[in-house]
Amino acid sequence: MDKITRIVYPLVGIVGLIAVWHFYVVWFNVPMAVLPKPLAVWDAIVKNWPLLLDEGKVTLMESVYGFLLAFAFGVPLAVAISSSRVLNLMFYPLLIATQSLPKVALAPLLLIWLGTGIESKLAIAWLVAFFPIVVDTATGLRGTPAEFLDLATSVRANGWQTFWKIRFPAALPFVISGSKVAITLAVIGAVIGEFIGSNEGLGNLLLVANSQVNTALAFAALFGLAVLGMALYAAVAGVELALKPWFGDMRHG
Amino acid sequence: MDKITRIVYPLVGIVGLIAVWHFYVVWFNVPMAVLPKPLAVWDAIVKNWPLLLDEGKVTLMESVYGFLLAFAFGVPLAVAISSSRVLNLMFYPLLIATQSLPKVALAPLLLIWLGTGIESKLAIAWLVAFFPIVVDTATGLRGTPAEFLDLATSVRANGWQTFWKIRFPAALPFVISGSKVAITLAVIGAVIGEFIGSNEGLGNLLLVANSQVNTALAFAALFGLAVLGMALYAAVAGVELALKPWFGDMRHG
Amino acid sequence: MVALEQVNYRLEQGSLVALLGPSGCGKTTLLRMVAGMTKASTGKIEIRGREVDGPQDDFGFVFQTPNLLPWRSVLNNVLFPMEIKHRLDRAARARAMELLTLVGLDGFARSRPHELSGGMKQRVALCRALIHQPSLLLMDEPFGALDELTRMEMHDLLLNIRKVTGATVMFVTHSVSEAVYLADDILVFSRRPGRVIDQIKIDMAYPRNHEIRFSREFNDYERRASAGLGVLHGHG
Amino acid sequence: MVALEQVNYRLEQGSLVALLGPSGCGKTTLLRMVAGMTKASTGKIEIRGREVDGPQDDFGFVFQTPNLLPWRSVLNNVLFPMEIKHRLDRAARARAMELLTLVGLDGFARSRPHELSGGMKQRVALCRALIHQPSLLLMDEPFGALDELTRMEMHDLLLNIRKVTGATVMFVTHSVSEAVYLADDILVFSRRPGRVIDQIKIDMAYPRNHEIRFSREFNDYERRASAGLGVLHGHG
Amino acid sequence: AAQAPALTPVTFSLDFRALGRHAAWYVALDKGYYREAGLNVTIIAGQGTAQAIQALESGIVQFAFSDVAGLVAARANSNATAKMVAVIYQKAPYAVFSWRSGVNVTRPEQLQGLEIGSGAGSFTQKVIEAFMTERGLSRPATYTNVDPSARIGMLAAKRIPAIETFVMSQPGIHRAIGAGETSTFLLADHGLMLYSNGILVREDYLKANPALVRGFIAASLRGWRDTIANPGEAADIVVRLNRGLEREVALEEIAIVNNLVVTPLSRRGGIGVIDADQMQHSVDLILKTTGGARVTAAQVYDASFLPQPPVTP
Ligand SMILES: Nc1ncnc2c1ncn2[C@@H]1O[C@H](COP(=O)(O)OP(=O)(O)OP(=O)(O)O)[C@@H](O)[C@H]1O
Ligand SMILES: Nc1ncnc2c1ncn2[C@@H]1O[C@H](COP(=O)(O)OP(=O)(O)OP(=O)(O)O)[C@@H](O)[C@H]1O
Ligand SMILES: [Mg+2]
Ligand SMILES: [Mg+2]
Repeated sequence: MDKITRIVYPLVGIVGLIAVWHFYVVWFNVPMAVLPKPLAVWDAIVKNWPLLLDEGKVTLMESVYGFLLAFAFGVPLAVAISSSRVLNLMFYPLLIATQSLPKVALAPLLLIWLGTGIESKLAIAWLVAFFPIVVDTATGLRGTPAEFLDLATSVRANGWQTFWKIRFPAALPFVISGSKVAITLAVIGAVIGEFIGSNEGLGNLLLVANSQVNTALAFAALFGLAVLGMALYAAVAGVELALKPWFGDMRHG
Repeated sequence: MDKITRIVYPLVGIVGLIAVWHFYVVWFNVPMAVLPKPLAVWDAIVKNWPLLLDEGKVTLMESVYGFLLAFAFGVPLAVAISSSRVLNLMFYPLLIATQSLPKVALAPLLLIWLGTGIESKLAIAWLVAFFPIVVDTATGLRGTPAEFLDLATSVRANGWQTFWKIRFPAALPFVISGSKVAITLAVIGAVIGEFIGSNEGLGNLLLVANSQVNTALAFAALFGLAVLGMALYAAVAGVELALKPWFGDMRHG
Repeated sequence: MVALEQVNYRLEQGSLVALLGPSGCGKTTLLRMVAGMTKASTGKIEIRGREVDGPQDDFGFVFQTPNLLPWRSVLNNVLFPMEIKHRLDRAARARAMELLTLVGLDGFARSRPHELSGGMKQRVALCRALIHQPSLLLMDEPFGALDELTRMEMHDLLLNIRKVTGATVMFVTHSVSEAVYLADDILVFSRRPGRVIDQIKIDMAYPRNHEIRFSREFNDYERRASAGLGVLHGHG
Repeated sequence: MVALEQVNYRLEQGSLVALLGPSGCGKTTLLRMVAGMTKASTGKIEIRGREVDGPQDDFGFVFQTPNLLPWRSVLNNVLFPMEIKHRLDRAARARAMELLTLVGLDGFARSRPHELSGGMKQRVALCRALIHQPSLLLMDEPFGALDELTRMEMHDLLLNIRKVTGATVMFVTHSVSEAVYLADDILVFSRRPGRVIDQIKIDMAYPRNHEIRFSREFNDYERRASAGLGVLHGHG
Repeated sequence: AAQAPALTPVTFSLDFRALGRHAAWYVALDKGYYREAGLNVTIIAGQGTAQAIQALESGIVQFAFSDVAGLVAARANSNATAKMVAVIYQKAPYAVFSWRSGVNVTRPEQLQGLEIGSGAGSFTQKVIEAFMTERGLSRPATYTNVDPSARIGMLAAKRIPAIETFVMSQPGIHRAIGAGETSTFLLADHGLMLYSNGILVREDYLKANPALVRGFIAASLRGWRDTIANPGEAADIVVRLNRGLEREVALEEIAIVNNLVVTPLSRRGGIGVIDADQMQHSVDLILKTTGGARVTAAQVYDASFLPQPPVTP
């Protein structure tokens, strides 16, 4: 019963949106070059199914690897920042500064440094995704409940032990909550990377379709990206759900 | 003393970064078209100071208004989502889907709908910034401490009163924490808007400089954006700090 | 009249009854049902008679935690129920200040909750429960989180307030000595599903002071209540 | 020998001393200083003699809250100190199970903390403090958050454990009856800055049971401790 | 201005953001040619030729500066109804840049097997292929997608041997790697015959406002004539109206586009002239490279709105 509503209501939402879209195009006579009808997009999806799947796989890989990179760099950086006030003061403002820079503007630089291979795409996905991981992980690491630290002191745990056995596991729910944001950003990063320099992926398909004013195909690519983003988000949310019993009575979920 | 370290360390961080950049350019003989020397950027900043200031003002306005829009729409949406399970199930997946779409790809559509005036820039800034506000506000609204709700029941507060006098103020720290993320995103949104169709703003300046391979000026524009982003972030963080006594012993914030 | 399973109890106007029972036996649930805050899921609760007329509105509730709203000043926390009931007038303010004076917090009206200690917060919560002059005061382990000394001070404060306002009080606790010290009547509950297994009338004159805690009489009441709870039978 | 301001106290091997005092008088601080967890910021704390030899390592600490790590099973929580001390061997596991059996939780070794009630959690914390067979057990209001009935059960459990393990115990509380029921010796502290204002030797034989709470003797001890705390003088 | 007759507001979308190459439009605006034609023109920046057509189709602009290739694609793929009413770039601006000390592309044969930095789905790639096929060069070039913003940097950093971009980017490339170091291979100078950018109007608008369209075209062409005659003045105007532009760069760009606009044909037939044969040839070439649905040359242009007598440079 509950499972059904969990599927039915989102579908109702999507169907409603599509209906609004359809009638908007019909009633306002919107030209196809601007906004195709949902049906035209659907046709494009059906017709280009294998293409979407192939390109989607490429973008998926870039997103996942970019996210993993962001994770692999973001967590240690968060550790450094949260364990040293000096490092925090030195790098936090820089971190915030990088966040307000449009990644599209930095992407050419990365392309020139890293070439047109997968590296530059990963770098951009990484750059986009790692901020929320760093911020949330650092928040979690700094927010270790004082009682747990007291426990560590009482058993004479050294800094290393305190970190690995207390601070880090206690911060895990925060790491995951940052990852939820990071994973959708990683998709965007991968697409930006494809925009700037790539011959494959959904972002590239989007550009190609756009340059030929093939709006139906462009929307099909956008649809693919939306599905990809939701799937990856759902995956991380699933990890979170699976870990919940692990962190039973901790405040942050 | 503490105030001094709070200024000195970030400066050390920035100076360090600049030094790395300088020696990278010098030692690897990086062409100016790829990465100018810090000094060249500094010259560009000094020379184009009034221009940067003027364009910065434009981008500032777009960012702030876009943020305010995101706030004005995001908070009610969060209220709707958090107070109705049905709405939540219907729209949350769509929300996540919009998040994994590259805004750069949607921007032309918005431009066509809203024209090339400030509206389209605000719409993009809004689109980019409102997600964290919605998510955090909804989290806050759903997380009203049960004790407060008990209090509301015990004094027979109706739904409206419970919302305005309990749920909403209790969620404020979350709203602000979402706003901190949203404000830097609003800057990015404004820049994307300028990329797509504008004759002013730092984003436009960046592109103009790029297309003339005036990399020093392009970096000066990037510098302006970074400063803008940090200033806006600091402003929201300041609001957060100012409100802290208000929420003295609340867990979050 | 409160009916819970087989036991009837007549709550006298102006009396203080303590509900004493082990954790999880349903004391909170009972109190919330009296207040109309929770519907009985199993069993029935009936309230009638003039003593507790219209409980839905005419009661004040004090929770185990102070539940003060951190973004409101002490005064505004006290006035919160009046605001909800659209009765936020000059008289209400005057009464709030009177109550704060009564609990010794008139100097803290403009303070924020986080500046107060636990005991002070619970005193504010008490004022808030009394602001609309309810004829029934429902208290759910209000002093459970306080240390024993602060708790004793609060006991005397409660007895004093009750004398001044004439309120009827239902007081949930799992402390035997607290129940004996405060109450006219103690209802002792069994483990789940909470049945009233003993009803003890405490015949000690008010005002009481803490010396009586060491009196034979007090001791006998404590022993009877403890026996009812089954504390003493575990280790004969 | 623990010296706090003017008072010296000789802690006998195997004895249980209760530190009784009002909130904020420095009991926790004193306990943490004994454990070497906090450095004395004002005043000095000296520890010497064979009774409390090398307190930096040879003690177990039980906090006011259970402080169990939610991501570890009950057994792994108990074993946590051994893991830190790199002594996680078969003997340690066996001892952990022994201790869990002693507190009646052998069936919960694989459970997670959030599946336990407050009293059960505190029992796990007790096992954790005892796992490395410390000669000194430091307890900081360990049962403050429990309801009175659970608390009484824990009292008997603690006395039993102490009999079995022979541990020396320093027990911080602000409950007079708890102090009297448990201790060989009570140190009564004044309000800040905590001076020891009374030292009460409790001459009641172990094992004690809750009947004695209603004895004349118990009552007299309670009265003396309360007087020391100043509870009784407020309301002559 | 007191008692000026009411001006009709129209919006004109450029193909990219305003640069030196767009000076002529600003000259027409600044010198009041549009106003004289009864128009209050707003010039807005574009984000590529395809997007300019989208803006036109959606009606947020009435005139767009875009290319024949984009127009044919839009008609084939999205039922667009735009028509070209004046061809400004008589020669296609497609060019291949390389290091003189590197592959140094100066002859068509050198394109064979060359790695060229290009845009995703770029039409230029197809043009280069068609161009090579016409010359019997069988081995195609390879293309790597590099965003325009990164292309010059990639060449400067020698991460790619050659790039294709509009010839108007030459000043930037000269600045990045030095004029003496660069070789520019403009396909049009080696026999490529392809119409490129011009003024686009939607069919229905064309029908409804013929006089207005005529006025707009004439005013625009006057702007172009002035720009060709006096590049220095045009550079001053475009730099004044668009902040961040550098005058020297603008001046160089103007010189380059003038070379695309002024051909023997336009000297005779006037700026913007549309030659039926050349248009037919262009559309054929485009359809050959893109495939797509049947679009005829007659559908994509209408030369009847050009001023008489022609505006000759
Ligand atoms: N009469 C009842 N009707 C419905 N539910 C009950 C009843 N009695 C107890 N319960 C259930 O038993 C559980 C414990 O009840 P409650 O919280 O009222 O106990 P309590 O005596 O207040 O315990 P504590 O002293 O720990 O606060 C609740 O989940 C409640 O739903
Ligand atoms: N001897 C002391 N040396 C240093 N600081 C002390 C001392 N005694 C008390 N303090 C300070 O007084 C405050 C209260 O101390 P502490 O927490 O030990 O009190 P407590 O008796 O444990 O109170 P509670 O019963 O509320 O837990 C602390 O902030 C502590 O720093
Ligand atoms: Mg209860
Ligand atoms: Mg303490």
